[in-house]
Amino acid sequence: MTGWMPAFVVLPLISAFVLPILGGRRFKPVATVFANLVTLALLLLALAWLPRLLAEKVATYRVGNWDPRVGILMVLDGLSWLMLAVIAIVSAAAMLFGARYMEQYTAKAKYLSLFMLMLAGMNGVVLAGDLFNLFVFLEIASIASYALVGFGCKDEQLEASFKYMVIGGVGSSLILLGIALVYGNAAALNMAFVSKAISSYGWNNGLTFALVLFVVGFGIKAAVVPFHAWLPDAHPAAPAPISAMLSGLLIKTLGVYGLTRVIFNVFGLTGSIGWVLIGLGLASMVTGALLGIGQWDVKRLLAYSSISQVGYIFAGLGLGAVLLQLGNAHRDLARWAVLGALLHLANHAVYKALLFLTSGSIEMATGTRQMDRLGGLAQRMPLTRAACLIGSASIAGIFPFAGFWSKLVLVVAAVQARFFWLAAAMVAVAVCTLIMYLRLHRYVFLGPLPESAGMVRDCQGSMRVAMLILTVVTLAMGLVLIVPQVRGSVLDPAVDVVVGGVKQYLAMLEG
Amino acid sequence: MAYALCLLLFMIGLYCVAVKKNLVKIVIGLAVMEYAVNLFLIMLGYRAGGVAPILTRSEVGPKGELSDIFVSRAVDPLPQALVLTAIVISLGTLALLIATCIRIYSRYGTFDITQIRRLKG
Amino acid sequence: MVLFYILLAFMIIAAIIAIETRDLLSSVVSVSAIGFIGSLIFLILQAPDIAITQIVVEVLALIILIRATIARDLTTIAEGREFFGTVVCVAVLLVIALATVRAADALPVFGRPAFASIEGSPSQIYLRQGSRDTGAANLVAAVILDYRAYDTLGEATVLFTSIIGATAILRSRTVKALQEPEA
Amino acid sequence: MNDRGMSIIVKTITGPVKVLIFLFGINVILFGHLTPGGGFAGGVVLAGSYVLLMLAFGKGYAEQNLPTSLASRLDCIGALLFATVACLGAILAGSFFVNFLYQRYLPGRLLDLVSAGTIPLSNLAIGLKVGASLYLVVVMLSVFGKDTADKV
Repeated sequence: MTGWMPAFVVLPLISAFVLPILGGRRFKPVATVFANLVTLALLLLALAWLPRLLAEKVATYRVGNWDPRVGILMVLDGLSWLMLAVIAIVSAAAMLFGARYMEQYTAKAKYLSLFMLMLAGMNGVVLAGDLFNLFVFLEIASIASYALVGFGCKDEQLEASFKYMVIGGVGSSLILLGIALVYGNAAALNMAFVSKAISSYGWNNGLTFALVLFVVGFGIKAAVVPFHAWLPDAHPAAPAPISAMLSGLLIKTLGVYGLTRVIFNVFGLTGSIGWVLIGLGLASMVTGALLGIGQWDVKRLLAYSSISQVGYIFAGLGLGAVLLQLGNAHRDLARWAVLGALLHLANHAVYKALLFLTSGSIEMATGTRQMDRLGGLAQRMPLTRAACLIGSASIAGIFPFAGFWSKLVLVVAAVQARFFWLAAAMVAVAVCTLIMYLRLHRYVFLGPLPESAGMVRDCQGSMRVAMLILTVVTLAMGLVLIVPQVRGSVLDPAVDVVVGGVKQYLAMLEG
Repeated sequence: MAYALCLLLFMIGLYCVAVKKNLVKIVIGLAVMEYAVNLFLIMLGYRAGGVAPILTRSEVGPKGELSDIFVSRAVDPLPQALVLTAIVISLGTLALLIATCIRIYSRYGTFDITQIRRLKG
Repeated sequence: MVLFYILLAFMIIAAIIAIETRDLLSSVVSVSAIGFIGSLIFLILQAPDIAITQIVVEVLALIILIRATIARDLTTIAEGREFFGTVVCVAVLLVIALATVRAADALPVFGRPAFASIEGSPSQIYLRQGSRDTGAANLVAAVILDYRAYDTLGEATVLFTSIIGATAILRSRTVKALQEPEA
Repeated sequence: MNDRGMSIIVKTITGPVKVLIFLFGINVILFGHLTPGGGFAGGVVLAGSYVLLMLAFGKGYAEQNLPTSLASRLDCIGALLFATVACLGAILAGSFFVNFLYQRYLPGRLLDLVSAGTIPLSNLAIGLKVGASLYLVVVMLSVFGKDTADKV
């Protein structure tokens, strides 16, 4: 089974190379079906890996049969598996939705190829056991998303994509500078050997600066507050399935996962890194919610709410880091905080993608995204309305839905850890999010149907199926926390990896 | 001292990206930043009085064993492999940026951010 | 080694020229001047592979950049942001510069790299067993295409992505008529 | 010799010079594992030779010589070649990207042309890919906006 690990990266890569050749005029349906099959195959491969992961915690794969000291190592542990599963689900749904939504754009073969490359880049980042390898696949996913944001070639899409490229390019250069500094000190690139060299040769301010560079570089990729300037322009400009992938997966895989791997597993928890994360998270939570309330463009509202939800994840991880540093007494409380953050990461990926797909179907049906020109779509688009209702209910944290559980765990962890101000902030932001989405429903679905919306009908074919899949998954996400076996198999390995930190990562690679 | 100069180049690139108003100037700032990082990587691997890590007839004995002098004096091949990748990444990013610049120019007739209304910050 | 510092100083001067000149074409030319001086420096630092790649990539980057500026907005560019914004930026950059200089001091001295002192570091293994394991005389090629070939696959994909992306952005017919979605 | 492209002097010189540049590119690729240079540098030199042709004789002539559709196919084929070399390693020798030729079948002596197993093959694949794709970009950049009316 370990032999199949590179398939996560090679399968989308080879299909990305084949698709431009295949995508000629008469082959377009064949290309679309082929691309959908590839994403479904990845989903099945990810799910098939679960029993094997439960058997032994970690799977390592030596590329080229080289010793890890010399060659590159691919690592699949609990955290990577959780990310792989979330990526597979959301990309399968987005690809299905895009099969029909992208009919209005030309050059569909190039769209499919770029989509596959973004998928391969994200899978590569999640499986990377080597710092420079992580950077290369991060670069693939970023460049593919730069091109996809500007895919429509209209005015604001080009500007948004240019701005995203410049800020993303600066972020990538900072990460490469950080890797160079780490290599200068540790003379090794494999994550395990870097952490061993750091622990044995001691800490100098070169490594502190490298850590700062990583936090800034991955922070730019995760659109945390001081660096979020590109997200409110880039996500609305991208076509709907791509903004679903961007908001749902890209900022999490490149930003949050990269930072977690570097901080918890490579550098270890030193100094005030926990407080930095909490600060970033808090700032993003509040700014994202406050800016989001005033928006009239549906997708911009969703983009701002993405920033605030990522803030939750950062705050949860920061809380876990601070508690871990306090010593073993708070270890199980730290486990709860990290569990809340990871669950929120998975939840947010699924229902944010669902919300962006609904905004795509609204845009395709009515041709506009401005809420003041929409209204009363409830009768005409029942499925989209139902999907949007479930999505916004769970993002706002209403009881039976997924978002409630992860926010509950986070707030409980904050309260037990005596961080009352953090818990209060979380609740306040949850209320703002609720207001935001009530406003969305009020203007888009309720109220009089504007006369301009003549022949509006709900979306057809594969777009409908994609939304159904994501709605069912959003409803099922609640069970992940309640049902102990499911939680034990899905979430606990990921939490062990994050809480285990440097020692466990080292032991795993030696074993 | 040498590292400081190289990082000064990085700062100049960062300054250009942050302050300049012209699209092409921003692209140039980004290119300068990537040159600086590539140079920094190669400088990390340099060994005083080093030799290029390429074996020639003189360094290899009849049965293919290496002379110890070569191993003790050769420069580090690993950063060179990383920089080769980084150079081609910067070329790719440059091509994409220029493609977008040209497309924006054909739409607005200018490279200046102030006239292009939607760009903020 | 003195030549190295002279060329580095030229690079910095060329960078300042590239940023401060008003005329777009001359700033493009001075950026490619940085690239060419860079490849000379790589030669001095005993990295011939990178020098060749840098020169040739620089030629194409120059062609691409000139393609963007010829017969375009060559008039003088409206000056940068208002004075206050520039001062704040320079102040922030100075703080970052100080931090980088302090971090750079913590690195091993310029001439003695870390891999030489750390026993059993990957680079020492590449140098000692590289030709025996992979058969390549050029150890950099050995590292790129055998030890770390997975990176180079990623690398080829990065170039592939940017080419497909550039052709997707530059296509002339972009959006079909937004006809009503048929039944 | 239509009027597009540069003066007559440049056109007459470009003929032989292009062939020399092309040969230099092939040399850099093939000897990638012995002398400095390799797939990337050689590929860029190949692209440079065709770009020189396009600059000297104008886009129409270069289009007949190497049409962009063929260039994009070559790009994809080069990338697929490199991926198949990697997958062959997985099939024949167990793990992904193994240099199976050198370790199993064809060790060859150090320092002669056929000596490093799959490294020259990968160099060829990368050279083809980089050459075709960079030529494609430069042509797309110069074709855009000049003669295609901008209809969106």
